[in-house]
Amino acid sequence: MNTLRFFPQGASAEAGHVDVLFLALVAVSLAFIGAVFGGIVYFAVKYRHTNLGAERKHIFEDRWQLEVGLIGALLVLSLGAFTWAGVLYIDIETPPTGPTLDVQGVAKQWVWTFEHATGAREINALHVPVGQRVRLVLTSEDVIHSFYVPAFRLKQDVLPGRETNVWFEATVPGRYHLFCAEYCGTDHSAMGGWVDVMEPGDYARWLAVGATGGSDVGALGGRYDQPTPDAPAVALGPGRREAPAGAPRTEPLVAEDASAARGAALFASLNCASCHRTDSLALYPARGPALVGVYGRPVRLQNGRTVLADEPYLRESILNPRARIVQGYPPIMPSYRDVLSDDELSALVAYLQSLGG
Amino acid sequence: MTTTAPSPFAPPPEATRTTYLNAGTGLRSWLLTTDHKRIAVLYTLAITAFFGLGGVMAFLMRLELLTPPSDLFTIDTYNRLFSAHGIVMVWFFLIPSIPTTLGNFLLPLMIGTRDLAFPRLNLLSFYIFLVGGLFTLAAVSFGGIDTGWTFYTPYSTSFSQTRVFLVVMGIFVMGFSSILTGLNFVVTTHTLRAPGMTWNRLPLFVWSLYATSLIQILATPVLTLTLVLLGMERWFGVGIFDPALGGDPILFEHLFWFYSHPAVYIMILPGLGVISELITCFSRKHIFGYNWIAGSSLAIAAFGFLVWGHHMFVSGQSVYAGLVFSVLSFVVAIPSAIKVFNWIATLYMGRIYLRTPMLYAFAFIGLFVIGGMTGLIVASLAVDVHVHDTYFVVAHFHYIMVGGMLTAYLGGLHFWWPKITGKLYPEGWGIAAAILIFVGFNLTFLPQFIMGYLGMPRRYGAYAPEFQVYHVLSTAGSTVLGVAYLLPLGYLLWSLKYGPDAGPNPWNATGLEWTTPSPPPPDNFDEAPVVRDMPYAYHLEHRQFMDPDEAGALAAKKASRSED
Amino acid sequence: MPELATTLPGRPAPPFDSVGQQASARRLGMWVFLASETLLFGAFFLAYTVYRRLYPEAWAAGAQHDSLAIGTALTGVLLLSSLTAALAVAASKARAWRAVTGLIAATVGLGVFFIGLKFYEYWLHWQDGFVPALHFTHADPHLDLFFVFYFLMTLLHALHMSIGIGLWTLLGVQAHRRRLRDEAAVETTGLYWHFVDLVWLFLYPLLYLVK
Amino acid sequence: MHSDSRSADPFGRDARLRLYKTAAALFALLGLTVAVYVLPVPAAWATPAGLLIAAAKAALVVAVFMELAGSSRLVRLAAATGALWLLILFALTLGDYLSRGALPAL
Ligand code: HEA
Ligand code: HEA
Ligand code: HEC
Ligand code: CUA
Ligand SMILES: [Cu+2]
Repeated sequence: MNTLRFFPQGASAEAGHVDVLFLALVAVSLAFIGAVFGGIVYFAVKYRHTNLGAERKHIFEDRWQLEVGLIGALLVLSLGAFTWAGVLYIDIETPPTGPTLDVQGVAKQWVWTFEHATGAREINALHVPVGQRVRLVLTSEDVIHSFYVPAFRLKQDVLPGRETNVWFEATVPGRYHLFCAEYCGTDHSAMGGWVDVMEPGDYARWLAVGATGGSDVGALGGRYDQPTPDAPAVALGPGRREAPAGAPRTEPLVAEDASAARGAALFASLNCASCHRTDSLALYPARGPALVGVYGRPVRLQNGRTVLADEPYLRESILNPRARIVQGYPPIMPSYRDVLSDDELSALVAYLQSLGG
Repeated sequence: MTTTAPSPFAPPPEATRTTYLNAGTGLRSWLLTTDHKRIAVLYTLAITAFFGLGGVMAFLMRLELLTPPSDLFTIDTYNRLFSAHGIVMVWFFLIPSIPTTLGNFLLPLMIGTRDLAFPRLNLLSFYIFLVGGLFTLAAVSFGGIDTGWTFYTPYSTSFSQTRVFLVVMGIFVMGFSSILTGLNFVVTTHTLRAPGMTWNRLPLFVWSLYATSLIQILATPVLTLTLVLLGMERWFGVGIFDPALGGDPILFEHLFWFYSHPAVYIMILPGLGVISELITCFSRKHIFGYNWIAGSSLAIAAFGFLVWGHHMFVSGQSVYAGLVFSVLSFVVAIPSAIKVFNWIATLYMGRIYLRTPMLYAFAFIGLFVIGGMTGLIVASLAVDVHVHDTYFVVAHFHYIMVGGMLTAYLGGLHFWWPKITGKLYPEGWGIAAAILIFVGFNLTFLPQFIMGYLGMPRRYGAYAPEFQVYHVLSTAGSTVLGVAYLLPLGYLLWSLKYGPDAGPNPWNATGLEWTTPSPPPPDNFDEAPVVRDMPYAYHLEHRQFMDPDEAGALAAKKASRSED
Repeated sequence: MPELATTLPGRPAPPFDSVGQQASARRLGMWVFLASETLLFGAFFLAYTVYRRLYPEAWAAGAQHDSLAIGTALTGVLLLSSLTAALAVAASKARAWRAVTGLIAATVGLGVFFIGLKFYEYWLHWQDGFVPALHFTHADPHLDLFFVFYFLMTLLHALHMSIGIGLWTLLGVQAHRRRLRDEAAVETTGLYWHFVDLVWLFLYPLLYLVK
Repeated sequence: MHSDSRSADPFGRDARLRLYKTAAALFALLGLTVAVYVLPVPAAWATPAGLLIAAAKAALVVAVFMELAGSSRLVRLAAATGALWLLILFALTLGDYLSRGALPAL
């Protein structure tokens, strides 16, 4: 199934340029490496101490002209390589002049979410039309991630608290790896998916029908097995954001099971515990309030009011944490709106309810 | 093998001399010693242990990476493994490696003095190092750390649930050891040179230690401060680097790499110095371009401070800064190129002896050039956008750090082993191990270049199946490598008991350290040395032959030639 | 005073051949150490600069909670202690041990006063509720950041001061007993003390004089 | 090698006077700092002026109290290196911030 590759596929306008530069650098490097290895082996044989016949008219003092000449030559060569690479880099980093297709991207621990101009959203998958300049507006909700598509020879760190743009133009339809390239915690190696480069017509159809694509929520498994095209795909259609909270969605992500046990598993896999302690042994203060016994407890808010931590409050805290901030804590909890299905949310809340109290 | 014919180079039979080894007995005399030679031995034991630890972790990682899913360990365990591997190898093995062992042992001997300028400070450095190391070990054992050796924020400050604080404290403590050692070396080199040991007669190894020390003194405090801020942020939940609280993670990257790029030159310069010594000795020829090699060490130390941003080309740093850091990275490569050129020129018309240390020197040059040239490839902006944080980078730095520095360390250890212990190691085993290490090394890390360019990201405990072939090759290689590293451990220990006596100067080498008996007396020299010659006068007639056997064989050969 | 510096009495410690050589090694060692310290504090100043320029309002607001009077008094105390330290060094070179003892005592006294005043100021901030980690409400993270820098920078400085006070005390006792084990130590401690003073000279405008 | 180029008694009248004068200058500069701060100068100047005066004070401390002026070349080199490296740290880091517009220009 996997043909052995020595060289990656290229599927963007820049890929070819980067490859040519890379191969040129490799060639120069090989020349130097060859010269050095060759020189060592040749001299080691020729001037081996047992080889008495070799001429050894010792030269003790080197000439500065030799060293300066070497420095000069290497400087010229280096500046050449630098200039080539620099120009290409500027090319990659400069915003294109023409119109672009804009896609918003949000990275959070171990999930990529993309939102198209139409409002279509997808998780761990990105659909783009071929031959069109795409601008990705990227941000992170927690730590630093890095958007990496090897076939595009494109990588960009995605930082929390700021927007970062990247541009690319896909040239070959197909399905390519999307990786997270900056270490971001437990499931860093699972934080990936696929970029689908489609013919413009297909792309338009895909947008209209209700996007099909990414099949799983990052942490929950199956990341590198390429889904067969006709595998049941998940609809995260346009306008999901507008769906009233609590309204049942047509295609749930996972089979229905709202037990607290499943909530506990989610709590672990979504790494809630990175902020919320469920024990009191940690060495350092937690970043978020302890959730043991939170259900049914009055909670003092930042604005001085007090609310009862009932079920709607817990739901809101998870979906829209900034709506009501607990006193004494920074507003850093990310929203899980785009990550959790309703069932998963219910499971989480059930789990929280089950935590003592 | 060698019939013990009296050799002109063997020491005269003597009543048991007082050496630094037998000058005092008992644990106390070792643990409270201020003798730089004994402290060097203590360091050697400590860093060997740390290397073994880091190596075992590397091997476990390689086993995990045999198959695409994370099946041998959980992904959390894998993350802890590579973090601990990087941290232990960088701070507790490679940075102290040559300076604190060979450097500590040889610096006073080479410049002809009794000890370092501040002997008690030297012992203190060792204990600081040990405390830092044990701290880190404890943290790694109880919970571990999963941030990678780079501690990028806000992951390390706000998200990781592991023992970040303890590990950071360990490295913080170790940093003082590094600074104090550097300070001690600099002051020693300036104030304690023997009469006649002018700067242009200084051994090149001393030059490289001097340059290394400058980096340790000027870069480490920035790491110290950065780790303090990180620890404070983590402990107190204040937002120095966390954007959620107004902090700036890119500032962390700047501060971290301001230290950590120069630190990679802490990790290579001493090795470059060792190689300069080995090449000239086993070519029996004066080193080519002494001034240039000495000067290039200083140039690397200075320019090395100007390129740190090449680790941040895709971090969100400005494009202009990227350009500046990239061009300077090319410039900093030139002093390294000068060294390589002068070494090769030294071989030219030499009289080359392929002894174990020389094999290591050759391996070093080759692997360092591969690592260095790929360093230039990753310094090329547009290419780095693709290969940053892939196995291409992993291969780059293992070529330099393992293929380069570790090889230089082994080469130096073999070269000075007779001086340190007074015993000869078995040459045949030495050559076999050197070759095996070279083969195993390349098998381990060459495939990583290919999969890196294919797009295999680093710090992945689970990966896409198409990369598996290369991972399997790499793991196979690391098995060979692991076995190969055990060989020197075995035969060097063996030689302590069974090795033949070395005599003061088994290589007939130049340099003050060879003028005193092996192992040296506690005060290094029986008579205060005075230097009258140029360094590396291997061209002089009396430096020509390495040992009597060889002299005899050559004479016979010559004779038989002239006959026909 | 006949022969000085060149022929200090006493014997050099092991690796050195003469006391003069030893003294110049000490001096060089301390300066090299201070170069290292420059980078330690320098990195802190760099971080300060970045956040200050990012959040100038928060900085101005934060500095309003500092007392100009206390800041200036602290600076004055330190300058005075620098003078006494410099005099102590000069006196030690002249081997005027009585004067050395007195001047070191003055230096220690001023140093302790500085720390005391500093902690009084911390106490004021504590009352106002600005202590990082204890009081932060996260209502204004940028203001919090100012106080993080304020506290950490002054604490790091105070830590250095305390080490200096410790060293002086040791030397003072030895000088009092006329049994100074290492006379060059007065000079190197003086260098260290002046450097710590110098750091404060920059902290003062950066933490107190912000508008 | 030794820094006793400055003749005579290190704790004599002249030597002490020199230190007193330096201290006086330092206090004068401290007064100037406060004056600049409380007088109605533009707010933007307050810190730069404060820093400038601090630099002057630091120069005095280093040159006289720390005796850099009369020290060996080597010692002066060590001091200069510290300062130069600090400059590198600042220049290249702030260069990044300023050139991507992440900080308001100075
Ligand atoms: C001992 C350690 C060591 C050394 C000496 C070097 C040396 C160099 N390194 Fe390397 N590097 C690391 C250890 C080291 N590196 C580590 C650990 C990382 C990863 C950190 C992490 O993210 O975890 C890294 C990462 C790294 C990166 C970032 C990659 C990325 O993350 O995207 C870059 C980019 O420029 C780089 C460049 C260089 C360069 C230009 C040199 C140069 O100094 C090399 C100079 C040598 C030569 C060039 C060879 C000899 C010359 C010739 C034979 C003549 C030909 C020369 C010319 C044409 C000029 N290194
Ligand atoms: C000095 C530095 C050094 C050294 C020597 C090594 C040595 C090795 N390293 Fe390491 N490595 C790093 C520094 C180093 N590494 C760093 C800095 C990172 C980055 C970490 C990060 O991302 O944060 C890294 C990351 C790294 C990775 C990437 C992990 C990832 O990104 O997912 C891999 C993968 O193959 C690897 C492999 C190896 C191997 C196979 C060796 C082999 O050479 C090891 C061979 C040795 C042995 C197998 C041990 C043999 C000896 C014994 C068994 C005897 C033991 C007993 C006693 C002596 C008491 N290393
Ligand atoms: C980045 C850190 C972070 C993560 C990850 C995080 N939280 Fe939070 N959470 C917070 C903080 C900080 C608060 C308090 C401030 C607020 O109300 O937003 C909070 C508040 C809450 C509250 C309200 C608690 C109370 O006492 O009123 C609930 C419920 C909650 N989180 C659940 C979760 C769940 C479930 C997850 C995982 C799916 C999660 N959190 C992940 C930081 C986090
Ligand atoms: Cu997200 Cu790595
Ligand atoms: Cu680097």
